[in-house]
Amino acid sequence: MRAARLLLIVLIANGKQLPQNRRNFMRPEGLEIENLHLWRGERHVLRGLGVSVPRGGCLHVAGPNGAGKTTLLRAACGLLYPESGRLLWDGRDVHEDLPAFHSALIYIGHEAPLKADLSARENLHYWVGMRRRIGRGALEAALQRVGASAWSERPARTLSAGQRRRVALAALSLLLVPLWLLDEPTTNLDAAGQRLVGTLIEEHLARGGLVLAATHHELPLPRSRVQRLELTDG
Amino acid sequence: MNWTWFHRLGSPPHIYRLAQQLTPWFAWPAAALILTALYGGLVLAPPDYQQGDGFRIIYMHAPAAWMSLMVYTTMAVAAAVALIWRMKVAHAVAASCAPIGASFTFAALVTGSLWGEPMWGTWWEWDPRLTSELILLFLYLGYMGLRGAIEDPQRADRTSAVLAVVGIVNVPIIHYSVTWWNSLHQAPSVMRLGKPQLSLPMLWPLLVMLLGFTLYFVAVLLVRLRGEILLRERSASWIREVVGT
Amino acid sequence: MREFFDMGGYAAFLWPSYAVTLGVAVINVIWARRSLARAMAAARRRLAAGADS
Amino acid sequence: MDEAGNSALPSGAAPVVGGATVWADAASVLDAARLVLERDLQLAMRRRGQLVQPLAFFAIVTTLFPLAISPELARLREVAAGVLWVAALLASLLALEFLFRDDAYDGTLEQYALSGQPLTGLMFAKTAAHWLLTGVPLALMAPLAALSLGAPAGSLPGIVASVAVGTVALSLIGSIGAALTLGIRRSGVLLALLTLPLSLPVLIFGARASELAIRGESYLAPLELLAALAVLGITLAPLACAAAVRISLE
Repeated sequence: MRAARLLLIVLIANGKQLPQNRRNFMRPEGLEIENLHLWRGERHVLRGLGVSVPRGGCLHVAGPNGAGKTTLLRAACGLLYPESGRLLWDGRDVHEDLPAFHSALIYIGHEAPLKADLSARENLHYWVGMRRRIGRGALEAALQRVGASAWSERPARTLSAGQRRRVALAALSLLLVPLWLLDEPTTNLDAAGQRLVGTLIEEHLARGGLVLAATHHELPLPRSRVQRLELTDG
Repeated sequence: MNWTWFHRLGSPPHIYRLAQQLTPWFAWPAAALILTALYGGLVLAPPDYQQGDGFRIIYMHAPAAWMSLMVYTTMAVAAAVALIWRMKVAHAVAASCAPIGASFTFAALVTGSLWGEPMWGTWWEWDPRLTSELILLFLYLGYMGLRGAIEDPQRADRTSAVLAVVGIVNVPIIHYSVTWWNSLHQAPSVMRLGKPQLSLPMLWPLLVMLLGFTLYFVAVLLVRLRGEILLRERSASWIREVVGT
Repeated sequence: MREFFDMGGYAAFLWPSYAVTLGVAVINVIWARRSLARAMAAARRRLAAGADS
Repeated sequence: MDEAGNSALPSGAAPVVGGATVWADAASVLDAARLVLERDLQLAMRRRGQLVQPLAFFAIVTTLFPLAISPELARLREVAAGVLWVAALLASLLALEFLFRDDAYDGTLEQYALSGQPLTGLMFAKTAAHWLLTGVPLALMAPLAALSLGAPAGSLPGIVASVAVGTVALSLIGSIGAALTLGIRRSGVLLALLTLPLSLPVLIFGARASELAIRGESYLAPLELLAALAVLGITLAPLACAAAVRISLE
């Protein structure tokens, strides 16, 4: 199916080869959202949204509940296919090669994707291992960094919401992919945990990574580092 | 290569107007052909030497069975196109097909059973074609059930499209396996349903009837399609134009 | 005429099968028109509710 | 919270440059698929109750038939193959509801779809796990049920083989149905309505193979047809399954 779609794209691209290529040259590196329209059922959630996040940039998606923050994040990681508009990663439409785009990003929803019956360590092992062969030492270091050493053997079902968040942070620190998409990264975390989120993000930006964070709280970062996008309801 | 025809094919307003204009061009010929075939089949065609006048059920059973398969194929092809090119109009076509196909599959089962009673002496025989038809009805019902169970219209479109494509891959396998199964268990004395030796005066009404029903299907599809396009359309300006408020 | 309707003794099977198939054909026309009318009504409602862009 | 003692990045971490980060130790599809399989097996071991349910169901259904028909083994033997297969079909259907439910609920499925690994391969691994957890136990239980229905001991290898191969196809077909009904509340009946018609060829060939085995004849032909269905399923079903999963995440 994807092959057929690609074939069509290739055919069309051949028809108008020059503009396509030239556009690629002129794109800056990073993530760019162009004129994005999205409906959820009958609701027109995102209306012609356009934003560009360069390398080393952090976008804070703010707005009240139901304004479409999560929808925007899910569209930005290519899960939702926009009705119109484009999503560009380093100048290329991500829907042309989704696997490549996906291997450049990590998305953490407002619930950490943990199996209730597995321990924190096992969860981390399976989650990170799908993408990276990771040694036991690195795993332990990451768990220790998020303060999870003491309870890393406990089944995720017994962990508090904040502890589950911390496991997600450990995965984040292990999967150093360029693009982080974080839904409510600071929710349920104590003060130290929130500072940890800030530190992780700052390190990531310093490496040249990109962060899209959707939250109606403030991000634990200096304001100067953050680009703010305010979504409004309705 | 010029792709404008392809884009126009995917443009809902264009298709809507086209459907509106084309409907009578299919509907009236369909009516004329079906009436002609009815006269030919019921009056002009001679009785079959074996089945007497009973064979005339074929003029209803065969078109119904033909519709059941043709509509399913149309639905699956439209679904595949819709999935590959994300074409809304193709989703609308697939959605329009299901109720038409399901009702004719039902008709094919009833007429098959009505034919079976005088020929076999029983209302239901596990004849391979009737059995396949029954499974086809279940496939239609599953498709409509799935579509009805999903609230989000886009997801309903795309999920049911996957099912339609999976179904069409399975239809030949199901038919083959049912035929194979039937050949193992069949009592040799039972007469197989269908295909009496048709002479020309018997054959032409059947062919005309099949053509008539095909045109009829297109006409009904076009009417349904307009409704399905309207449901999927976001642009208020041309909806206003069409609905005329 | 009576002979025609008797259909060589097959009337009880033949006419119902014609009735069912042609009935399905007619019902499909009605259903199709009704579904189109419903879609139009829904579209009008959406327009009246101030559907956007 | 030790926030300072961490300066060392995990070894092997690539600096973020270029469009897609490629680690020296990036996991291959096979690594990922193996982990999916391992995770599902490990989870099943933590929830043994759920594992036993389809098997108990299979045992009960096959017990019902002698009670409903007659205790005469000669009469039961005639319907044994059919009873076994209908029971196996329903038992494997019963286990399908759980195939993706938890993964969809806790966000694991989303992570699979975003892992950058081909989702088709991961879905294949999941289906393989499902087969190992239901198909294989069913195949191992089938001889007991067959004996209780009057099948001769000589027929058991044929029955085990046909159930083992047939359940591969059933798991694959079922995975499509389970993926299609993701996100639908009370999907049980719908899942059956979608899956059973598609499973019909498996039922026909499987029951035929078992019947021939019980009669002591060669069951190779239907077994080969079953294997053909399984192979076809292996090539096509994960594709459909992955497509359906992606759509369910939209």
